[in-house]
Amino acid sequence: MRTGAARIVGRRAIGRSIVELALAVPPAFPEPRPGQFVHVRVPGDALVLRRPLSVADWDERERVLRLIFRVVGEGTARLAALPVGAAVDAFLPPSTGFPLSAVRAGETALLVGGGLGVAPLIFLARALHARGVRVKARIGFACAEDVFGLRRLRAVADVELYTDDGSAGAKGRVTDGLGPEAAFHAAFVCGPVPMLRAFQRMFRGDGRPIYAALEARMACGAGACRACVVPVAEGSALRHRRVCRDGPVFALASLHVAGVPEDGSPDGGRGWADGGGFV
Amino acid sequence: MRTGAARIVGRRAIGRSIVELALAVPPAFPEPRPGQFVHVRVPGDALVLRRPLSVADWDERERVLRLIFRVVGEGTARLAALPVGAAVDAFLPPSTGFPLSAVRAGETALLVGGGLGVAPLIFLARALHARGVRVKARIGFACAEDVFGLRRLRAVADVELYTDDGSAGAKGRVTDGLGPEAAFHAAFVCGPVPMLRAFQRMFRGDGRPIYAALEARMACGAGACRACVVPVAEGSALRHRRVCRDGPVFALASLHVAGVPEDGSPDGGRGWADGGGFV
Amino acid sequence: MPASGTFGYGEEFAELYDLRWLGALVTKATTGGPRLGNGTPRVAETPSGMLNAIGLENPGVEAVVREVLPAARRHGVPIIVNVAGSTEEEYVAVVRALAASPDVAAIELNVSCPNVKAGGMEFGTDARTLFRLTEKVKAESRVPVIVKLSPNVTDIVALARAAEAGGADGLSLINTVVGLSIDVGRRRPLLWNTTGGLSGPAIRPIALRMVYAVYPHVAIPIIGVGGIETVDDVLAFILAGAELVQVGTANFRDPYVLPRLAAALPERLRALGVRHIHDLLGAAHPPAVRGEKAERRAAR
Amino acid sequence: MPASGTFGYGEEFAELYDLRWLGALVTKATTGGPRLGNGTPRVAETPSGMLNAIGLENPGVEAVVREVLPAARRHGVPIIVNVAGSTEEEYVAVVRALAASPDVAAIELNVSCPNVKAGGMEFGTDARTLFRLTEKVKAESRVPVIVKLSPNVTDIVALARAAEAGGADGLSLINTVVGLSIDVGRRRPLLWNTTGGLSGPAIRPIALRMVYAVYPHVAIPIIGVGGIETVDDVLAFILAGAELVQVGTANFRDPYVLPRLAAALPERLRALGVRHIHDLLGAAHPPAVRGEKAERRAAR
Ligand SMILES: Cc1cc2nc3c(=O)[nH]c(=O)nc-3n(C[C@H](O)[C@H](O)[C@H](O)COP(=O)(O)OP(=O)(O)OC[C@H]3O[C@@H](n4cnc5c(N)ncnc54)[C@H](O)[C@@H]3O)c2cc1C
Ligand SMILES: Cc1cc2nc3c(=O)[nH]c(=O)nc-3n(C[C@H](O)[C@H](O)[C@H](O)COP(=O)(O)OP(=O)(O)OC[C@H]3O[C@@H](n4cnc5c(N)ncnc54)[C@H](O)[C@@H]3O)c2cc1C
Ligand SMILES: Cc1cc2nc3c(=O)[nH]c(=O)nc-3n(C[C@H](O)[C@H](O)[C@H](O)COP(=O)(O)O)c2cc1C
Ligand SMILES: Cc1cc2nc3c(=O)[nH]c(=O)nc-3n(C[C@H](O)[C@H](O)[C@H](O)COP(=O)(O)O)c2cc1C
Ligand code: FES
Ligand code: FES
Repeated sequence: MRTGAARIVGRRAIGRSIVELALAVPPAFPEPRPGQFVHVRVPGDALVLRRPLSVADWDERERVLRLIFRVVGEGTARLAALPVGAAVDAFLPPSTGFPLSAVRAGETALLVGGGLGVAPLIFLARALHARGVRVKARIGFACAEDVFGLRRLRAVADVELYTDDGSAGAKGRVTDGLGPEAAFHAAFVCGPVPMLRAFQRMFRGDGRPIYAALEARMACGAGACRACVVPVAEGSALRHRRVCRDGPVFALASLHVAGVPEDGSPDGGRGWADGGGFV
Repeated sequence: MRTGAARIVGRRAIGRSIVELALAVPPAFPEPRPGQFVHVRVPGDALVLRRPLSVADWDERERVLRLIFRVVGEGTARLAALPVGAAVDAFLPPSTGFPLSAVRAGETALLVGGGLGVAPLIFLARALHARGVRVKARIGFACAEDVFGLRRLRAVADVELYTDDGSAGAKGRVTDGLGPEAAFHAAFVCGPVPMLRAFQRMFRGDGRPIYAALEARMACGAGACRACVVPVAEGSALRHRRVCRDGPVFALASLHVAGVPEDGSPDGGRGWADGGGFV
Repeated sequence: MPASGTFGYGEEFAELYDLRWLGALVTKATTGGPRLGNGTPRVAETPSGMLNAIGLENPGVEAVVREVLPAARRHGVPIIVNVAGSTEEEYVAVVRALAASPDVAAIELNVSCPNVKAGGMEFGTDARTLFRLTEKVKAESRVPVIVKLSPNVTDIVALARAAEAGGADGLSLINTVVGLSIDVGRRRPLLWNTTGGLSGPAIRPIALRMVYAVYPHVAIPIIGVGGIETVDDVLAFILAGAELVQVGTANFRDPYVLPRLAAALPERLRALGVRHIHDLLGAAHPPAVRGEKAERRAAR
Repeated sequence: MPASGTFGYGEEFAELYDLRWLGALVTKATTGGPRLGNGTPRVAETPSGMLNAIGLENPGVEAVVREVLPAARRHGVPIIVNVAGSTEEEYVAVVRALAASPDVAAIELNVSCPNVKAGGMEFGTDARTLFRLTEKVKAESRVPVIVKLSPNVTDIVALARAAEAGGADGLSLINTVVGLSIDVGRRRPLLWNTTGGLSGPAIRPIALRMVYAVYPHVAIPIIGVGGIETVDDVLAFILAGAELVQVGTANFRDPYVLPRLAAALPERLRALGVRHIHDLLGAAHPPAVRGEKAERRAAR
């Protein structure tokens, strides 16, 4: 069973409307990998779709999975309102996640995340660190209040913190001062569209493996309905790939960004595919 | 404000899937009268209609209103699942209720209720008793497990208890042995269709005031939509009267029952108007 | 403003709040003679919606003009009378009778009530019939005539155009969608009338689509109706091209929904950085469509 | 069985449970050439429902026959291929290509997809066009042809009859209802394609009504689809006259819904005192209608 009644064993409010939930999963629940997401059924009988949320951390001994999310609408509001002890139906689609093998022990991985995009990087950083990879993380938030994951990341990575208003860490963006000369063997990026686009421009032609985790509006979350596609270059052909199953992580260079408006995503956390104008 | 956030201050399970809720109502909430109902908003965003529930009792000092209801579907199930402390939006339409003036101090009132129809009779019995009326109550249930209100009724009335299977009180129906010779000045009846019909047959031509509380599927509960009508004889004319506003209590003799199938209401607690086939 | 049939003649809601909050009061349908309507049950709940089959119960136009409207006038809000009928003659007769009343601000022609056997629905599904009916009614009416269209059609634009060509001063979009609910235990349709009209949030996407589809093709104002519950629902209809909106089923879940919406609107507009709600009218359409629409309105 | 487009080619759900539970597997729409479909977002949530505008993304019939169907066959369940096209020629070509495949148990003709600009929808809204299309397709097909009708029409019975007259072996009722969702913050339609198809519990009363309306007028079996989530929903469709049902959107909320329904059905029938589910077929119709229906079926 890839889905089952997980139980909320922890609940914590972070800053302005960001919530962290710790879910104890049932025995049959498969082990998540960094970059994967759970497709969560939300309470509310009028809500027919699940909500995709990245696995922000995973404790294999306790079998506890952490989600960190912002309350943006009805579904996240209802999830955030659940008390400790409540059951949550979480489904773990067999998505690809971050390819850990892109970087070897002793090599350096650069992790770059903005806003809620930092969530999956926590799990990733711990997994890479456990494999002996040196982890450098650049994380950015709107302001000090929104910062999360700092302690957990610092335990396994060399962290640079940015905020838009300078209220914590350096004032600026995670891409500031970054360029092809940055030292890393592989990079993993997760954040809003403008950040991904900046990254793609910056490292165009750079041969090193760079991976980006995307968001997309989903229905099945399982690969069957093709709601969540992004155009991906395969050789000279452009193919639609499913974020839920072929992703959510893709090679940054393969992503087709032509159609995405330069003004990016006005509503913050929104992902690539939500930019509209593809195809 | 005829509606407001009442708060659950008590919650008790009675027998098989019957629940009693005590609701503390806000100061602006009007005082309910016996026979009136509250139109309750139920949690559940896909449920667009309120649920009508009789006021089973009213404590004017504490401003606490009691509801006793059976869990029959989604709405009552959700109401029954609410914890003490939860807010409930209850609306008190200006319905007519039981005409207390139909019987005077020293006179005898006969109250006859079956199943959940007993609920409003508790409030009625207390109100009549307080006015010096002698109250006789005949109440019937399916079995001992379903019995409720007995103690509260006995405090103010002379009670005869019946159950279908004889597991409490006498085996039989509340109408057993009842006839035109029964001694009362006014009668108040609440129960399923077959019971009301039996009553109407039994007292056809009897000059004494007999009132019946009806159920009907409602939308607005306020008199505006005409979802809840029953055909009522007014002189020689047949008019549609709104259960929510012109009722829920009607003179039994005025109710037009021609169209109601003799086999009655297969699903128990259902009321008059639900019998179908009117007009 | 409230949607027809969900608000009676205002009487009951006037006990709850001051109706002068409202843009207008839309009455339930008025027919020629008095009607008892359908048997019960007349309503059924469905997921995020409900079915109703009231069956046009009303005291008939004579009583409405003589008693109901004079009483409703004291709420101090313009009254739009919803008109229905089984035949063209009945519609015309009702409108003629209403022309005699000083209490009618406008007429809403209900050509879409799915709950009457003869006629009713048919007027709203055939463009030619609708054109003729609108023309006849216009000729009798002293006040603006709004045509309320049925969503149960293949081509809503054709019907909207027919109503406009017939002289309609506005369009209400939409009436209920025909639906059915089955009582599984009793093995029969739940409603006495078998089918009923689906309303509530469930049909909001359908209503929005129809407003959006009609907007580019007519010059007359559109009144959006169908599943509105929140301020953002109101704004969605305005963005799709509705100048006004009606709220029906939501009055049942929350009898105070109309004043609540009115109170919440200004703040929501501020939060969105909108100076005037008119800036949002039809703004979800591509610029080319908005340009054409402006021309169409100017030409009128 | 699953509804077309919500279950891919079964691949993904076969990882979750044994598909032999299912009555059949209905594929997503197959067209002549490969299609990339629409831009994103392709789905939006609505009250008790959702909109989708996938846009018939599929690898084209050639790849389907060569690669997809042989792979899908190993799930051990009959495969019904949903077929779509922009022109009559495309439909016919797809069906002809499928006739060459040993893996096709039946064809479901999707004449109702509202998300493609050219054609698609039109085939499902005009009775004459549908009759012709069905006839042509039947002539090419080696397997039964089920016609899946669009609910976006004034008269569903006329279209059902046209399909039957054209030789259809069954009818699927219904496809999605055209709807629109507006992104209020961005002041534009939420879906890339502007409109999308409404599915889920919100449309269940509409689907039930159409099954109920068509049942008396055709002899061929009806497959009910639209908003089914629970065993009682299944029974409601059977009572309305559907011999089989499909489940679409509910697979998204609960990927295990199909085996769960199959498992829960016998117990529910017992609780209702029903010996065989066939006893419920069309049982919500009046006896006279059921009698006529029996004659109609016998005459076929
Ligand atoms: C692979 C993946 C991982 C994600 N991980 C996280 C995370 O770790 N933390 C976090 O805060 N958010 C994350 N998101 C975004 C999160 O899914 C949305 O914020 C959430 O679905 C919004 O639901 P809602 O009901 O509150 O909002 P509403 O706007 O009411 O939702 C309406 C519908 O739109 C969909 N939707 C709205 N915004 C998004 C979005 N940005 N991406 C996808 N679907 C959306 C919802 O799922 C729902 O179907 C992730 C998205 C994806 C695709
Ligand atoms: C004036 C009045 C007073 C009532 N008092 C009581 C009471 O004190 N205790 C009690 O147990 N029940 C009472 N009922 C019945 C109670 O309203 C229904 O049992 C309840 O609405 C069922 O809701 P549901 O969501 O659980 O059932 P569902 O069947 O899921 O409800 C679906 C819809 O049908 C309506 N409905 C279903 N059954 C009835 C019914 N019998 N009468 C009216 N509407 C119905 C619901 O309100 C809802 O709109 C009363 C009904 C009326 C009209
Ligand atoms: C109980 C009820 C009665 C209605 N009666 C009428 C009517 O008499 N005339 C009319 O034009 N529309 C009538 N309608 C339709 C509504 O005016 C409105 O068009 C429809 O319900 C959609 O809006 P909503 O989703 O906000 O309810 C009625 C709707 C309901 C729910
Ligand atoms: C994401 C999605 C894709 C669909 N694709 C198709 C399709 O390719 N062909 C088709 O005939 N119907 C398609 N449909 C319609 C469904 O098969 C079904 O008719 C409709 O969704 C109503 O059923 P439901 O409410 O159970 O989902 C699709 C529906 C959804 C939600
Ligand atoms: S969400 Fe269905 S394929 Fe990705
Ligand atoms: S429920 Fe609306 S008039 Fe009674």
